[in-house]
Amino acid sequence: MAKKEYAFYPGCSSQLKASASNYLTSVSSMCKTLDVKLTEIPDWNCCGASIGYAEGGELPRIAINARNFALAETHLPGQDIVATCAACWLGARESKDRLDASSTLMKETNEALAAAGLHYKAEVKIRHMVEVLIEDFGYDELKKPMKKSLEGVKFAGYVGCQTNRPFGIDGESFENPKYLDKLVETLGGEPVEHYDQKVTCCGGALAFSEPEKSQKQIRDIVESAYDHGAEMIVTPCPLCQANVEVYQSEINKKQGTQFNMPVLYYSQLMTVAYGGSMKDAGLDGQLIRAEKLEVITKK
Amino acid sequence: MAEMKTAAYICAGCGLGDKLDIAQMEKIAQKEGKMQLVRRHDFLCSTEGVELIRKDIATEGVSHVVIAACSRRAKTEAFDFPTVAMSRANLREGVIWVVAEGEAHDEVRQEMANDYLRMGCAELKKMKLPEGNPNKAGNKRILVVGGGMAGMTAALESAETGYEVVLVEKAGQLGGWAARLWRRVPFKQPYDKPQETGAAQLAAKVSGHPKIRVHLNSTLAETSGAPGRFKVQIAQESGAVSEEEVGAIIQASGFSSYDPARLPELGGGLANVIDQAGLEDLASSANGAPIKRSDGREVKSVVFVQCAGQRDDTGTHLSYCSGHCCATSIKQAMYFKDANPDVDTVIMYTDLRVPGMGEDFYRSAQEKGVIFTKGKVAKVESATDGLKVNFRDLILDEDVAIETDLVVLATGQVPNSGVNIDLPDEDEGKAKQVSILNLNYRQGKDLPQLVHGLADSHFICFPYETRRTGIYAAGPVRRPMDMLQATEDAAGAALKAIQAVENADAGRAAHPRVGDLSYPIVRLEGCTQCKRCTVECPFGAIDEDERRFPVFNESRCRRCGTCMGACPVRVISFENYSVDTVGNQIKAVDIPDEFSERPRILILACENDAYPALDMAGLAHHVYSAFVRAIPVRCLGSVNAIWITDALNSGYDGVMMMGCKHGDNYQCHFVKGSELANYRMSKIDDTLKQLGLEVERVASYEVAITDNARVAALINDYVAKIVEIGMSPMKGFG
Amino acid sequence: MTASIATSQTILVVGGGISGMSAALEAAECGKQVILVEKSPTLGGRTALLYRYFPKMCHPTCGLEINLKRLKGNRRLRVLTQAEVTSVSGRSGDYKVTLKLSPRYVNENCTACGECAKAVSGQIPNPYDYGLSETKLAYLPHAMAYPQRYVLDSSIIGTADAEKAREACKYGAIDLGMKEETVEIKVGSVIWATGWKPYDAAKIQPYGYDRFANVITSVEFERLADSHGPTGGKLLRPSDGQAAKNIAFIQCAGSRDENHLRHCSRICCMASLKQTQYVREAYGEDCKSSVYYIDIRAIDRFEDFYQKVQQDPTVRFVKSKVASITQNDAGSLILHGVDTEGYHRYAAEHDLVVLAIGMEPESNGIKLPDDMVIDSSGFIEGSKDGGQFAAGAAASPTDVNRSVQSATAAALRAIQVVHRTAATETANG
Amino acid sequence: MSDHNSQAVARYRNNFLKEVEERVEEGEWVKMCMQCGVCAGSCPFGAHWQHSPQKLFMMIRAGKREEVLTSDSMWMCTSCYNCVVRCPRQLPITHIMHGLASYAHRLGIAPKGQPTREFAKIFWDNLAKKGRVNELKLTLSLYFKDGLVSGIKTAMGMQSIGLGMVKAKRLNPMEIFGGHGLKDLKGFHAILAKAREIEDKRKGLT
Repeated sequence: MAKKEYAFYPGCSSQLKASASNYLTSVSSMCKTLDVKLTEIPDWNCCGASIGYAEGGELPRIAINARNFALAETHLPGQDIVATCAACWLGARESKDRLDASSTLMKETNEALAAAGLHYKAEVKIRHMVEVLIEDFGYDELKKPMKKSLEGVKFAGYVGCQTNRPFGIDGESFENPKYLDKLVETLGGEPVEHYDQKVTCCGGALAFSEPEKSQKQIRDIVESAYDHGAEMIVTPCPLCQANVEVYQSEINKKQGTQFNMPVLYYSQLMTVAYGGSMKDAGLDGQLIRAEKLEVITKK
Repeated sequence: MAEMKTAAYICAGCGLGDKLDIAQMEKIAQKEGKMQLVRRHDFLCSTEGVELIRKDIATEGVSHVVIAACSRRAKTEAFDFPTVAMSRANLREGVIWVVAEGEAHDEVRQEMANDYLRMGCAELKKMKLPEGNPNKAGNKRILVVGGGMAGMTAALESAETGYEVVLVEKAGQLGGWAARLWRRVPFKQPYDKPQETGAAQLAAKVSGHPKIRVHLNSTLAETSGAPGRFKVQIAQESGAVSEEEVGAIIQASGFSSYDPARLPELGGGLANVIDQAGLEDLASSANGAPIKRSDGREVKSVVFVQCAGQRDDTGTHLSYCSGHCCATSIKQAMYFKDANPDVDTVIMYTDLRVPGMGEDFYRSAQEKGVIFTKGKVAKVESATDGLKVNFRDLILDEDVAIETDLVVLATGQVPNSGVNIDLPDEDEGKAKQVSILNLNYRQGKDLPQLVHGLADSHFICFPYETRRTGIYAAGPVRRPMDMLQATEDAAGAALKAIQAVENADAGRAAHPRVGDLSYPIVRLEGCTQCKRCTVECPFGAIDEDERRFPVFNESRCRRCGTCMGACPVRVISFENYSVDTVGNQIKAVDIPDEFSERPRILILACENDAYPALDMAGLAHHVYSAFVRAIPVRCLGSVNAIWITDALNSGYDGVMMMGCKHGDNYQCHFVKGSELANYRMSKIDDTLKQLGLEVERVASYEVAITDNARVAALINDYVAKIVEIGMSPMKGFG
Repeated sequence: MTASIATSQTILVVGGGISGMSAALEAAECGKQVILVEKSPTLGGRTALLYRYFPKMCHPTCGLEINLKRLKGNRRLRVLTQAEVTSVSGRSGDYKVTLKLSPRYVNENCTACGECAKAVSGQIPNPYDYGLSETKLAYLPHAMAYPQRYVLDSSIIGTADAEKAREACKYGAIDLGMKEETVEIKVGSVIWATGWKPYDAAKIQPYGYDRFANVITSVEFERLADSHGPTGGKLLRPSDGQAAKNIAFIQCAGSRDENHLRHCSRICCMASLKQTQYVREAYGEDCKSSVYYIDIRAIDRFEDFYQKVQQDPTVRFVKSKVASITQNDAGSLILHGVDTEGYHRYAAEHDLVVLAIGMEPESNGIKLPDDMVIDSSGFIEGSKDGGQFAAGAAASPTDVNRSVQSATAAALRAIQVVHRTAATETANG
Repeated sequence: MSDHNSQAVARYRNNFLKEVEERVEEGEWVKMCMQCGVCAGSCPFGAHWQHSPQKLFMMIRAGKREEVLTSDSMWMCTSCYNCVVRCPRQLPITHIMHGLASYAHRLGIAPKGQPTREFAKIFWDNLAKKGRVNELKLTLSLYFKDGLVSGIKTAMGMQSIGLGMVKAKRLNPMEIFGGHGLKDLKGFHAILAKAREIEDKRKGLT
């Protein structure tokens, strides 16, 4: 297969030494194996995330997203923008859809961009890394570079919200998306069946402002993973990953639970299956160690 | 008429030959059945088998045929011999599929089959091939009563199909309610705004149509006759009366709007509280400009109160929903919004009822900014500049009072259905009711009403089923409806009217025994003028002459046989269905003696529901007792008491009557048949006692067509009960 | 069959459900030549699969019996089953219609004795029970099937069962060599009475129809209630055969929803109200029906029925579109949502959930003639040239009563077309 | 900026609905709600707030301006989009909630001290400053938003997590001295300022 090239939009959390830096690490390893070239959009900015609404307003949020699009169009012409962060992808895609739907908004946005000498032409496509994997490769193709099987490891595929709603990946259902389960299966792992918190919101956006309420969400997500026999949770979203992993100790402390459920990115699983080291897979970045995967990397 | 030649054909296929002694049956057909020709065939419904019969008819002059094979409901295409009288002995669904398997049952199974063959032969001998009503009536013009949307449409559709039409309209012009509307609800996509009604164009088309004659300012002073030969006296406002002859009638007399004055709590009677019709008037005067109240002030806010005086469960107002009012209020709110988007329009509803594509119209109104509030209005009262509406917002769960310039009450449709003939004559209200049709029928002046004054059909599958043959209701007089449905309804009614005139012309029955050429024949010399037939006919087909003898109007008759069942002196019959055709079957059954322990139970089953249920019990191989002998009847209403007494006298041990559900939700397709039968049978107890018989020996059941399993259980339970009571003491006396 | 039997005076009715049968019969009873084509092996359509009709609670098969009797007695009406229209060309009054006739593998000799079904062992999900039961590869569609003749499912061809079926038939009724045929006929007018299909419930993801055994559709519930159905008329839940005594009815399942069907399907409110009475009939006071609704659309005099059901203490109404369903270990279902009348949050447990499934035009997915005008939901308005009409649920979501009304009106309009044609033909010579 | 605030709103009139349509993000959808309640039942934080989206929409139509804009409820939105994908009228409910919250915030009548309101502001300020989010500063400013003492307490409480993150190289203590930022920060700020200016003008929020 020929090399595939994309304009990469890593997002704030996937920067070096940021909360999802291990995501970035594993994505890089995975892409290397798949012969995918990710070129960072030069001087990209934050998507505004959904929580930016109160202060940000509508047009400023759209405009900063359009800035990224304009930069990609200028510097990486013809390449699709690929985001790894669910929130970045959603924020960007929503902005794009809104711009496509309204000529007024398009006009206003370009007026704002002009302040920085930029112009958005509405050519670029916005995609999530998972879409790239499924649509541009497909499960069979993703299986080919496998060196190790994740056999014997049970994963709860926690899809969460923002890769799933409102757009969804590959036309899958909002209530029971299967792409994570299929990926796990592709890699030889075992997806747990009937995991009923698959698309539950982790409350991530409100983790700081409403900690108790969002920790209740996390508790349900982790508890159900245990109930269904999962050994690890796998997710496509850095916000979900951070929340579900980070707050387990907090919940244990407050509620006397004994949660110790590793939460991983799909890209980490793939890196391991593709024969990557613990470091390649960013497993050293886990707060809760994914020991069973570490064992596989050493096989 | 050619000489009668009888033939019996016994099929040995479908396992009949394996389970039954066909040779024995051939003898029975010959010796007991007295069949002039008896043939057996291993596959009677095959091309070859059918050809055999055809040949006998053609070359042997066979005029009467017994088919002893499967049920009369099966293989109808094969056994289709229109030129001969035919009976069917049901050996398959009625015998071998329901009698228990095994040798132990061979004898009773054979007895049962033999009896059905005997019955088939016995029936056949009393049958004649129906030749059609000799009193054919050939007027094919169609009278339409009412010149509103439904009436005009019915007239035009009939005329466009090639039939002449007479249209009678009470008012001085055509158009009815439709002409009063500013705009109508859209009939099809896009559902974005109110549409021109088209009433004036339609009226012009109707008035100018060469096949339509319009009588304005006119009502019907009298309607007499029957399909194909109605005579109507048309009275003009001026007093002049003219006569028209027509073949069928479409009653599209429309509705009146429920009077808002009866709703004082909703502000009925206050200034600026109007009904939907009132708003149409305001909108028409505004002619597209902002709507003004009657006091000339421009309306800046309006509240629509849905279900005003409708869906009332207190018994004070209309209990039903008029169906169109939600969409009408939406349309009317658009009148305001389209003229001035700043007008505040609130629609207060409890259930917003815009089914089908109406949902799009609802969305369009929302897009225009019409506010929809699920709320219940408690009181509308006068306020400084307008009105105050006190209501409970059911979503916000609070009581609110708002001020508004105008209140529109969505009151309901009250059908213009004339006189409720089911009310007793002494009823005060009845005297005030003004007849629409002024029928001179024995049973009353107007169409019977179903409920709420609506002249609707009682049947889900047959919306144009009418209890007055040749007279069809269309539009809101039949059922509350909107304009689109009324135009559809009018087209449907026009078709039924066309069928009615064609049927009358051909001397055949209308629905549900459509095409039936038999008709009631009465031997007046035996009649005792008891009037039961004239009173009980569900279709008002029988009038009385001055000597109180019944006058049969064959083209009004639906051939159910209720009159035949009612007649105490048995003077009414049909060529192929009579007291004798059934009586003969009953008598043909071989009754074992008292000591045989083999009771005989007669089943009289409604041919539309109970008999198919018995058939389907066979199809599903539900086993039931071989002691029963089932005879299909046109309707339980046609069951004459003599059949019961004859059966008991001749030694039957019990009689099961199986008919349709009666009561409010009756399922009898001849309206009252099963109810009448039930009533008549309640009187038979005395007869039983006189005969010294237990009352259980005659039992009535409501059986639905789906009761295949249940019907088998009913039979088995009943047979068990009869065995318990013991054999009839009447055996051997008959 | 040859083209010669049909002429420009013939009316073609497409679809043998209640609307098609009614349109065909009404036209034939006016003396017109009619051809009625039906895609499946039997007439009767969806109404034959209903247990009862609202609001009378009478049985659909009762009307079907009458209609079949009308049909058997009418020589002007010709029925073709397993026949589909593949193309229509020409113009009003002069159409050429191509029909595809699928093989039944059973000819007119069939006596419906049932020996072939006894002989074969292979089974398929019974389409006449919406797959809730199995039927043999040789089967009679249902007890009221017309023609009353068995059918071989095409998957039997080439299997040992096919031979077994053939051998079991003493009447030479089984003809394994039957082939698909194409015929062309000439007709004056066409009535499309193609009816409706239940919306694909699996697409309404939050309700988990594809995940939870005890979430079923309203049409499936009809089969459960029917004594001819898979449970012999008992209301048992599919997962474990336990009595379903606490049933949720979810209205607007697919209807009034921009994500699914944009229209209101009209019948579903009344259907659910009716079905609450099945529950009551089965269990007396010892049951509970909960109707989750947005608006109860018991239009015109159906309101009487609504009021009657409201009086029933076993039935309660919740103004709420259910948000989602989860399943507990016992296989029962928890409905989550908010009653918007006054705002009450609930997580209500039920034995069985019945989705009042929306009506989608059956013609969605089949190719209609180019000349046809279709609305945004796929309902047929008619042809531009005025020679083709829609009747019943093909034209708009309708109940049986209104379907028949619509079919009767369509029959008249088709008659007008052939009359006009006759007039022109006479005038021309 | 808000003569709207001083105007009395008549009940069940168009004025507040119109105000929302003109000034609230996706506000023109509010009138399309048919009160089915699926949003109310779909919200993961549903149990925690007083007014469900559908109820807020009805309140808007009923002209309950004060109650709507001072409500705490729309601040509970987690942006999970459950309501959006289930809404039978396809209302962008998440955005309307955000829009209402933002509008109330701009008018200065949103509930004071509402934690999400404060977080949202801090978040935006953080990203606006450098064009990217500085996670450490974001966290710290959150902890210290209620003052030094409570901040230290919270920070101490979360210390183990923080340390864990640092060890896992997922939090950089050095970010306090700068961290990620845009090269063309000037341009970025110019875009933001211009966008804000255009929007305020369009919505009459100057």
